[in-house]
Amino acid sequence: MALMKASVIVFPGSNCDRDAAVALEAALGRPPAMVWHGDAELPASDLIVLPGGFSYGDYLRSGAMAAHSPVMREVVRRAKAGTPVLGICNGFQVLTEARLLPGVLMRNATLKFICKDVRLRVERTDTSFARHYKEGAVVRFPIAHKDGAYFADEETLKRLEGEGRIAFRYCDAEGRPTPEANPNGSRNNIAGIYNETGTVLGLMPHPERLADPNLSGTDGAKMFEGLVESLAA
Amino acid sequence: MKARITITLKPGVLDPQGKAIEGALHALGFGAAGNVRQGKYIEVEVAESDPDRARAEVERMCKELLANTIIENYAYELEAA
Amino acid sequence: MKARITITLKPGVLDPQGKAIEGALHALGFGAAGNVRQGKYIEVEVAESDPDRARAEVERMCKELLANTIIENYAYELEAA
Amino acid sequence: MNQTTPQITPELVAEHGLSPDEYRLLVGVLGREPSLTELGVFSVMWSEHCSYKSSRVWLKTLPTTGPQVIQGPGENAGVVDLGDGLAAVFKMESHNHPSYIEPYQGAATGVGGIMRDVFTMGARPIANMNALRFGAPDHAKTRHLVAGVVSGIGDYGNCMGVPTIGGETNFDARYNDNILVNAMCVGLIDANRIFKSAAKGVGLPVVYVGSKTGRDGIHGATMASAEFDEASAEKRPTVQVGDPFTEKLLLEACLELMREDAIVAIQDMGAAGLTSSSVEMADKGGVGIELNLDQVPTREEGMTPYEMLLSESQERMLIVLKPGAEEVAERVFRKWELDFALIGRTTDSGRLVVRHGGEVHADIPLAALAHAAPVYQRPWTPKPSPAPVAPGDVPVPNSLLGALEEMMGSPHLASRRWIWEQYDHMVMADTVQRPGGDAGVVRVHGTKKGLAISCDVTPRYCAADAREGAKQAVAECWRNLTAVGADPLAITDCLNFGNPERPEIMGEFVEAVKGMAESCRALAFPVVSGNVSLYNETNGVGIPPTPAVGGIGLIPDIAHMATASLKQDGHALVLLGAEHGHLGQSLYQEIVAGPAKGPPPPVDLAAERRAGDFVRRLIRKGRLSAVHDVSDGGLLVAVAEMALAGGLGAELDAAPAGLPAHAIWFGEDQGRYVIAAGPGEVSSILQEAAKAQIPARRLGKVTGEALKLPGEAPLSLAALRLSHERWLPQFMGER
Ligand SMILES: Nc1ncnc2c1ncn2[C@@H]1O[C@H](COP(=O)(O)OP(=O)(O)O)[C@@H](O)[C@H]1O
Ligand SMILES: [Mg+2]
Repeated sequence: MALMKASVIVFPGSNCDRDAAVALEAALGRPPAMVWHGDAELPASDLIVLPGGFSYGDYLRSGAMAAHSPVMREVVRRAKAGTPVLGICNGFQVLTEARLLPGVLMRNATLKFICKDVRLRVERTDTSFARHYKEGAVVRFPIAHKDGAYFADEETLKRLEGEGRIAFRYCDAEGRPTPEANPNGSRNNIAGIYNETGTVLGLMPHPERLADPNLSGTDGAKMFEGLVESLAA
Repeated sequence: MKARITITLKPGVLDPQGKAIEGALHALGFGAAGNVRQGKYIEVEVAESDPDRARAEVERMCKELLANTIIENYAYELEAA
Repeated sequence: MKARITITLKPGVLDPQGKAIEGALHALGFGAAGNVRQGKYIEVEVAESDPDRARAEVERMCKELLANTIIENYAYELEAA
Repeated sequence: MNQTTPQITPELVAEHGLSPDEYRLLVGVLGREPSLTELGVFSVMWSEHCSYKSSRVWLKTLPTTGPQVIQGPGENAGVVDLGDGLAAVFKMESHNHPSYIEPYQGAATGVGGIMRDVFTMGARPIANMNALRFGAPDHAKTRHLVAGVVSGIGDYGNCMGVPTIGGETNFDARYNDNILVNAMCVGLIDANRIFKSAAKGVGLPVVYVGSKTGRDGIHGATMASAEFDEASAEKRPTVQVGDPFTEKLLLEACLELMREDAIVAIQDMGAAGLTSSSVEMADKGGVGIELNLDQVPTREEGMTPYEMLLSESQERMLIVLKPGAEEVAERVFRKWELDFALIGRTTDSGRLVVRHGGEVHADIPLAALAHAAPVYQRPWTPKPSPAPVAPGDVPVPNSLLGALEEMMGSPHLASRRWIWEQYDHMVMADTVQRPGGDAGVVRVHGTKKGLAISCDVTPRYCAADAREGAKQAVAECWRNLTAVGADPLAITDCLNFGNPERPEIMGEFVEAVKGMAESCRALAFPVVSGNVSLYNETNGVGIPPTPAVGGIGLIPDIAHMATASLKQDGHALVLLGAEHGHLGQSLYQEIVAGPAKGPPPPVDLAAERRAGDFVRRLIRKGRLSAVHDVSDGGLLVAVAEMALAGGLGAELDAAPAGLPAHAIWFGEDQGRYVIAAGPGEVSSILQEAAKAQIPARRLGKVTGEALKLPGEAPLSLAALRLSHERWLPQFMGER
């Protein structure tokens, strides 16, 4: 049984690329390939990770310029061919700007950058990303963003809800998606969503930042362990 | 030629920045201020003297990068640089 | 009346956003694009039908809040709302 | 010499911040009248900011050595050994005037500048801190300044991907027109790969990398040394704009090139930009330097040599390369889409020669710029310490817990969460102690070691007695590092004062340096880097002396790190350290029985060290469930902070007889810690403390969800938390 091959795409201004690599290595036992956005080609990968950070400074719109970088054409091609893609924070913003995921991430309702732990309700567990979580479980991930308010028009939201494509929702201790538990003004308390096939996940919270017992939490590790298990070819 | 591009949020899209500015204006005593909306303004020079070709070029820039047409509209004026 | 306000960086003030946008436009094949500058666009309605008084009002809004006159210039147009 | 130079008039000289005597000195060392460009070069090199002409004689008296010190003051930042071939690089710097004029950009570029100082040496920045002093909350400008400064610091550090893990914030009317923004950065480096700024070797290529040069901040360096007045508004166009995205690229590009064998010397272009970087590198290397400004990448048309030399455009570096390394260097910087230009060479002339448009615009002996700079023995007058206040002279509160709630909700002690939640304090996934505790702690990546960092000074104390106040600042920093279980290693400082040409202000400076030196010696806690910011004064009104101290300490194994939060119901609370009930300059006085009067609490450095070493031993043995030092607000505030952090209450015993209760609970006696330990541990800890000559007593026990004092209605944590968390968000206009 061959171990999964993971690639982390590094854009100018990415800054959680190392954090993602560390979390992947902890689960995988070997480091992922770090792929510079300008590199000629993307290695064969069972998983592609778009890390957090401030690609191109988040200038113009968060993720907009990275979404148009050459490597993204290949990422889009692979994603459409079924390769799992995980976009964390800025990676989520890139995925929406690249139209791999619907909607956009707008300025937080508070207008401020916000860095803190939040509670998330796991909405779905039948994907490579979430298989190690219990459905409806409440987990703790950190958020750290200024543009994390998920927005999509009514019918898109209806479709996402109808097709069960919400991955995580901001919630309170009892798992209720209350307004108070919504840190950034996201529609329907949405923290993360899947594409139609459940193979592309974008989320604002940072699983890689709570994937180590020394960092006051390990809820994030389950995502990487689940991926490693399901993507071992 | 030089393009002056304004990018605005589509009607109905929430604009927290605009709301905040409106609140601040009221706090400063500008009670009369209302319906504040914030957008972007971008100036670009295109090495293209023919208005039609310049327009086509700017149109594509807006569609492909400058505006996110899911939530934003764009408009522009052209003038000789 | 309705004011369409554009706020731009003073000439000579570094514009990191404009610089990055220009780079991205070139990468997208818009080699002809140059001197990109990004600013803000703000729409405000003032409950004031007299153009002069409206202008005075908007002028003060720009000075006191909307523009950071240390590094930014502002300009506006007025129209009947 | 080019002929376009205008006549150098006394007015022009004065505009450049040079006194007539200094100008005479200049003409003497140059042997002729300077060109305008040369006048500009001298004005920035001889400014207070670059030459330390008022402070140098006193800075020399600070202890700067120790077995742990790899690099003391004199380089871009200090370096201390962390063992296993690793070292920490750190420094603190002020960006006060720029932050007052344009808070967002001023604070942002301050953060950018201090990070460049650290990665210039080859270190990857791993943590930032910031020490902020704002005016009174009710002052018209304060809210605007807080909002701008905090978002400026956040946006820059967050974009760089470096966690901001702590700092300190004061509000005081004496900063109304002169806020202080002091930024600290700590980096991690391979102890054998430290890059310095001495350009040793003749004929070496000098390259310019990073952003293009614009007219930003011209005269920023001289401005940073000029007393404020209403006319400062005119200086506004000199404010620089930061580009954290470009700085992130510059960081990665520099670290990538540093892995090659290409660099002789490297130096960031900070204040006085190209001038000071080229002069310092050449002077330290004992060589001359020739610059061809035609090659400098510029952002604007028609820039003059004067402007190019004095520009303070951000995100730029000057590098002296090994012969033939141009190609590899250019490849790296092009990959990161940064400007790269060969702009000169080192020479054997010992002179700075600047060419532009085929003409020589400056030709100056480097020694004159670097060493002939004036040094002043400014007259100073000591200030008598205020008369003591007896505990009995300070009014008692109606209720102790009522006073506590009032204090915890005041601007002085209210939670700073609104600030640090705007800073990414977790990026790099090594933050093992987040803001809110005594010190921020980041893991040394890939090891089990922790690096603890704390920023401290209590301006209230320094205003009353600069010497004791400065002594206390160093001691509190040492205490905060100790409280998390770290061995304090060394400090950096940011000495913020008023106009040194006034003997009473110079007196504050001198006393503060003496106080710091005394603490640093007694605690083996040397100064390895720092920064002086003078002329923090508007229309003759100066700030309180503010010697900000930034210290770092090493935790050998983060498995033995202490935190302030109460964790275990039933554990006992113990106070370590002597109680004198000192209420002079206490927050109790300031907030409840105001205004603050009398002298600050004295620091007994021998006792400080005994108590600290004792606490550290207990932490290392894993015998404590919580540790917090006693500082602002005194004992009851310390217990309250521990309770809020852990969400567990406490039942406190009655204060011992002998001193008034409010002096016991709110006195700010130094050198004290509150610790929590299992009930079984208490008696042995008390015995060991007695053996070590450390006063200690049982305070009470951890339990429930309220704070309880005999004879008083309990104060629920919920209510206390509300008052503690409410003020700052409300002040900033949120509900
Ligand atoms: N400007 C700031 N940025 C980040 N954190 C801050 C800032 N000001 C205060 N804090 C945090 O708030 C907490 C309380 O600060 P302070 O009372 O100065 O701590 P101490 O008394 O232990 O020195 C600390 O954890 C500190 O790091
Ligand atoms: Mg403390």
